[in-house]
Amino acid sequence: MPVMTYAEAAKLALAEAMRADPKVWCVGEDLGRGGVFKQYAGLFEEFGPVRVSDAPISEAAIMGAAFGAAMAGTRPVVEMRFADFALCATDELVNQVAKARFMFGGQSRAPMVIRMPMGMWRSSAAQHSQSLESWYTHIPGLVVACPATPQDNYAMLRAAIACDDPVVYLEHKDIWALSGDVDPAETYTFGKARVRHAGNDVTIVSWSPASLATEAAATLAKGGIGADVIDLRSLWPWDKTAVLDSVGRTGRLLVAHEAVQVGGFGAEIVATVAERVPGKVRRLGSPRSLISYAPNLENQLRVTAEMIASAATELVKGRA
Amino acid sequence: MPVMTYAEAAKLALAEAMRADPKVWCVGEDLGRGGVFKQYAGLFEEFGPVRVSDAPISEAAIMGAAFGAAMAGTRPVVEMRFADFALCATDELVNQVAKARFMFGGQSRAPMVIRMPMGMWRSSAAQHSQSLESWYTHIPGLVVACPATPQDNYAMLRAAIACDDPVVYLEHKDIWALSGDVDPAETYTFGKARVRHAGNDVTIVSWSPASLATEAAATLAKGGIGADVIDLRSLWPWDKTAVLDSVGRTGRLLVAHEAVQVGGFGAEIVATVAERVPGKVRRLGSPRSLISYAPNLENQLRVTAEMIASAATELVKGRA
Amino acid sequence: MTGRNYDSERGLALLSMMERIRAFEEQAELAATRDALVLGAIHLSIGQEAVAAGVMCNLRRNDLILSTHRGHGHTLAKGADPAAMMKELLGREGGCCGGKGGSMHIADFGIGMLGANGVVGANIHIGAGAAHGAKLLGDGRIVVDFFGDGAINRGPFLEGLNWAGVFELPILFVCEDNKYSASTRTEAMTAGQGASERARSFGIRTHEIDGNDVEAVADLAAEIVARIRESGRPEFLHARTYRQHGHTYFDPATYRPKGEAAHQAATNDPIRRQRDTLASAGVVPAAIQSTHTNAQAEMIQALAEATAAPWPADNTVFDDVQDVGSPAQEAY
Amino acid sequence: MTGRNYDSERGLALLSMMERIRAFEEQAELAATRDALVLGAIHLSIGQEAVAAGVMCNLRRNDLILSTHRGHGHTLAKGADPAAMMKELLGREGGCCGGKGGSMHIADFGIGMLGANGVVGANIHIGAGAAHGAKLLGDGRIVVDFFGDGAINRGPFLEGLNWAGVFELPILFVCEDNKYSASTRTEAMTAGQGASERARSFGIRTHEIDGNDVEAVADLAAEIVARIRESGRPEFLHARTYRQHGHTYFDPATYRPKGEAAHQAATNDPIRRQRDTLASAGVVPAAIQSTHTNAQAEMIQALAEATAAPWPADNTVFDDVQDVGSPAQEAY
Ligand SMILES: Cc1ncc(C[n+]2csc(CCOP(=O)(O)OP(=O)(O)O)c2C)c(N)n1
Ligand SMILES: Cc1ncc(C[n+]2csc(CCOP(=O)(O)OP(=O)(O)O)c2C)c(N)n1
Ligand SMILES: [Mg+2]
Ligand SMILES: [Mg+2]
Repeated sequence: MPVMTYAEAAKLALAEAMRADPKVWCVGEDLGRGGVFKQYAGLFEEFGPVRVSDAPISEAAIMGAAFGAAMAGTRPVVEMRFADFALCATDELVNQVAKARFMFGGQSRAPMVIRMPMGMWRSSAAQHSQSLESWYTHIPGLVVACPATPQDNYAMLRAAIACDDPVVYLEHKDIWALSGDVDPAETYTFGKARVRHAGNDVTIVSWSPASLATEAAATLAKGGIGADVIDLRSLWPWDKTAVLDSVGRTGRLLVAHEAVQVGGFGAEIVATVAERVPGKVRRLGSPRSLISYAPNLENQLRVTAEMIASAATELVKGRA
Repeated sequence: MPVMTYAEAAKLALAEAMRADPKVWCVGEDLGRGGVFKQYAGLFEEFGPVRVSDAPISEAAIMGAAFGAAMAGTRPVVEMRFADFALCATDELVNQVAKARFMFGGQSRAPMVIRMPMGMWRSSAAQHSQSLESWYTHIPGLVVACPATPQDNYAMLRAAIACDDPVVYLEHKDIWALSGDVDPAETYTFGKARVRHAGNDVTIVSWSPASLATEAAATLAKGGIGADVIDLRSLWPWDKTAVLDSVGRTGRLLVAHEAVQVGGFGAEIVATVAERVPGKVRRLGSPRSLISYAPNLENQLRVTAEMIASAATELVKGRA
Repeated sequence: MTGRNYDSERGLALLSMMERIRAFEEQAELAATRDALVLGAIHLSIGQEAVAAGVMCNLRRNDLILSTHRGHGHTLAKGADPAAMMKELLGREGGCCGGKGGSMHIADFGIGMLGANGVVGANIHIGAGAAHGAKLLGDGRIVVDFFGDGAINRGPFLEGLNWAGVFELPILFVCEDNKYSASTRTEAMTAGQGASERARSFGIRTHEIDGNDVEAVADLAAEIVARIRESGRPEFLHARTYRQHGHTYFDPATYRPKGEAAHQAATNDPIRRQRDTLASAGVVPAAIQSTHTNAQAEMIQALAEATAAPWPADNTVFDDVQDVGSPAQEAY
Repeated sequence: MTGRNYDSERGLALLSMMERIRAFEEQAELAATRDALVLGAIHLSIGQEAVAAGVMCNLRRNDLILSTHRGHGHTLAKGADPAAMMKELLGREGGCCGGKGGSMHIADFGIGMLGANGVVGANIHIGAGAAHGAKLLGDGRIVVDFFGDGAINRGPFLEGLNWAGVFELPILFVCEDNKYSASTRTEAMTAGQGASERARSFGIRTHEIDGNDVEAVADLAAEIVARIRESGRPEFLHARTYRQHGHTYFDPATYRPKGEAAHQAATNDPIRRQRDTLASAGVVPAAIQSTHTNAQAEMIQALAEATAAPWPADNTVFDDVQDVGSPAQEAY
């Protein structure tokens, strides 16, 4: 099975989709030179400037024009560069792209993939580090995807491009170089989670980067605690069945995510579970504070594998 | 005690603040003619075009310029006309206004009130009816206020204008004409809820329009069920103490809001309670769907007093 | 134009379209004020009909248009069914958006009308994108994108025009300048000379016209549309007109100089002017009059049909939100 | 300008400021590449120093400026302390933003520097607002707002210039045109003639200048700034310059035509040009050389101080987020 990075996997998925369907094209700043994270490297050479289109620094128009082109019958893949910059196109995404099909009584579709690299990497400060996935789960009309591995970035991007609904596609900036096996034959269905570690004592729900939860599960295993680690992969729709079944078994739920905890998607998961099944519930997210440039301050906002392991231990054994 | 409408109460608060402090001014489209909902009627006549400033149809600049003027030492009250149009200024609000003080290490402040009339009224369809309060609770740096009565729209707007932090101030479009007593002497502190109805069987948490929950409480009382109705008033900070104490007594929590339930602020409240105190929890919000123009479709997305009452009854007595 | 070889057939067709738009909106206004059947806001283009009629008569059925909250005229002129439109204004079954959009989101994709928009300016860059899509597909469609004078102060105006210029897209931007943005005189909130001067700064070929002279609009639009089909390049039309009614049907528009609207209606109404043009070109009064009578009859009928139509079926509420994760499967 | 009554004192001051900016950024680059002490991205203005030096020498301490991700030069020229700036680039205690912002958010409100911005174009309308605030307070401050050639394709350019024009605000917009937007030749993504032509379409008095001729920039800025203090009206300066280094310190900039950067450095470097100007004006070589030596010494010292500085105190992490609902009281 081919081994590739998270960035290469996305590139392969896009290249295959573009070969298969001439209506698929991508647009964003600097794509002709491979994109800021090289996740488009080589596509310009294969498909040329019309289908791998540079764009002016006009996020509102990148989103708005891609939407118009979608209504006209093409299937754009939109690059926002940083999830933070997508906030320059919120009206376009939320008031236009997400609502048009419905407002027009089903006369139109917006088959778009909106790629928004998200999350903290080292010292990028408050305007280049945000994780706003929960915002988009709150907007009817949008599908929300958070791939956490090369395999998923391949299969999920293929599924997103094939989808007739607009898909907010949140790649994590910290794992572009993460490498792993990619089976091009493996397909993906939105709303299906992946169990990354099996156990019966506690359910840990997470998403990109989900590796932290898996790390924590390994630590927990050493301590004799079996953790069921569920990587949701898509946040809307999300795999309620997998989560409810697991919590039904473990009676304990921990949701861990990088985003601010207040109003984060962890709240939705905990609330959904608490409404339906008995059990102990707990969230781990960022304090409601802003991300600093200085590493010692930045680190204080991170959710770490250690924190996940100790929170899970506390759920199982009670406070030490 | 003077009786006035929700709109008049806000007008009084703004007028008093402008009389007291020459640095306070307001800016938005059509303010010179009193604003779309007449919530500024008469201010132009008293304060003139410089302090009651019309604006071009430039939401990004209304927000951005007001922010610049705040950094330069003034205290702008920004009118976004509809919460939906504030999405044309999301970068300005979220990346700039909310983060500047922190990013610049405390060198600046953004003492701004950002008024965003929100919510459904009759047949305004998907682009003029949204309730996005949960989005802003997720953004560090912002204070989020949802006044539900004339009294609160007076006292809370005074407090918002006096606050040195940016306050997202969400008036509800459906209650501009709601009238009631206003005691100008009553002050307001962010994070303090108001108990609108007392009871020991079930806790109902809500916010603007909170009247639905109060109505439901009356119905419940007839059926012998005592409901503690808590109007949060501000969503960040929010009155955890009041809610946790009440649920500690009742053992049952129902959160009702107009916004889409998935990713709504009800999730945050239910999750916070479920993490801390035992009890039955339940949310009532809009289905994750879009708002129609046709009234029979629009109505299907509304949370009604009847729905609140029956959900509360179910929490107390179990399914009928 | 009213000379020997005057094309009275086109002249009558243009008048007829303006009469139909006028009659449609008069009926819509009655439905709102007399019958209280229009539940949301409607924005009337009474006095501005010449722009819609004059431009659209040069388009093909598969050409695309985009419009604003004031889009009834553009939609009708592109060929939409007035009964379906009226049903939409009343939020009824059979409305062109199934009752989900109302006046502000009126659309008819079957005739290339890609929708009115409730967000001022939002259709400008979206329209550029529609032209981008047409160019990518190489199917020969062109786009006409209508917006108001107030919209030129929103960012999408810059980003949309720049986009169309950079990618050389087959689109005609039409600024329908009726002097007002809601209750504000647009002039007072606009720096510089406005729409045309700004458009020129993007290197886009730009034209200005008396937007109440339907023949002049039609002639100029014919020339522009032909050139765009040929060159595939964007052009810009700044049409000066006047909004005779309030911003919405319930706006008394007291902010306007006294008598301004009455004077405009008396001296600069595009329908009156076209009637005079036809008369002085020797077209028989009966022919002129019948465009009015027919339009009235047609739109009275449209309103009657709409009034008789039922609400949309309750079970359509969750249709067309999305396929994946649809509320029909999981609403919470 | 290099004639009989040449002001060699100003000429040396301008050179000295450019040398300081260059030396600061060379040290910053060393800190990044040699020492790996700069943790985030930094964007160098090497080759563009004349714009910062030439404009800022005409401002008062309480005048306001706003800048972009490429803001070191503007900040230094406005009067910031290089050690505090270098500490900020290294994320250390004593940095002008307490280590919270880094290079992209460098700011010094004490000298009227209202911040660099990580969002391209965002400072344009914010700057107009700063001028709006100054006008409301009537305190005589003016604003100078710097942005790049790529920023003119974002909506805030239109909304900010229109705003300044409509409200007649005391602001000078400076487009520092270095020909590139990241790895893209801006020209290729810009319709029309660009910055100045667009600015004129807002009725704003607009000027174009060779941005690598520091004396010319200083002379023109002096005239403009004086007029703005007088009239309170906005003006626009389009300064043509060249980015000699990559977009970020780690960008090899292979997308540029071979030899372009080397040629620019050899023939059009603003510091070399000013050295020649001074020499041909008869200024003694020692005086010219000392501006270089002093700048080097000052910035080496600044980097040394920064390198020696500790991280910000851990307990500052929740400071200055907000007063009401601060994370220091409730983080969850
Ligand atoms: C972004 C945005 N801001 C404000 C509004 C409210 N609004 C609706 S129509 C209108 C006036 C628009 O003026 P213009 O563009 O000239 O179009 P006209 O109404 O004259 O046809 C305004 C301000 C809106 N719908 N969208
Ligand atoms: C809204 C937004 N889009 C994209 C970016 C990424 N970005 C940072 S700098 C830059 C190039 C800006 O070019 P220009 O305005 O000419 O300034 P220069 O870098 O040349 O000084 C880009 C695209 C950003 N920071 N913000
Ligand atoms: Mg208008
Ligand atoms: Mg540049």
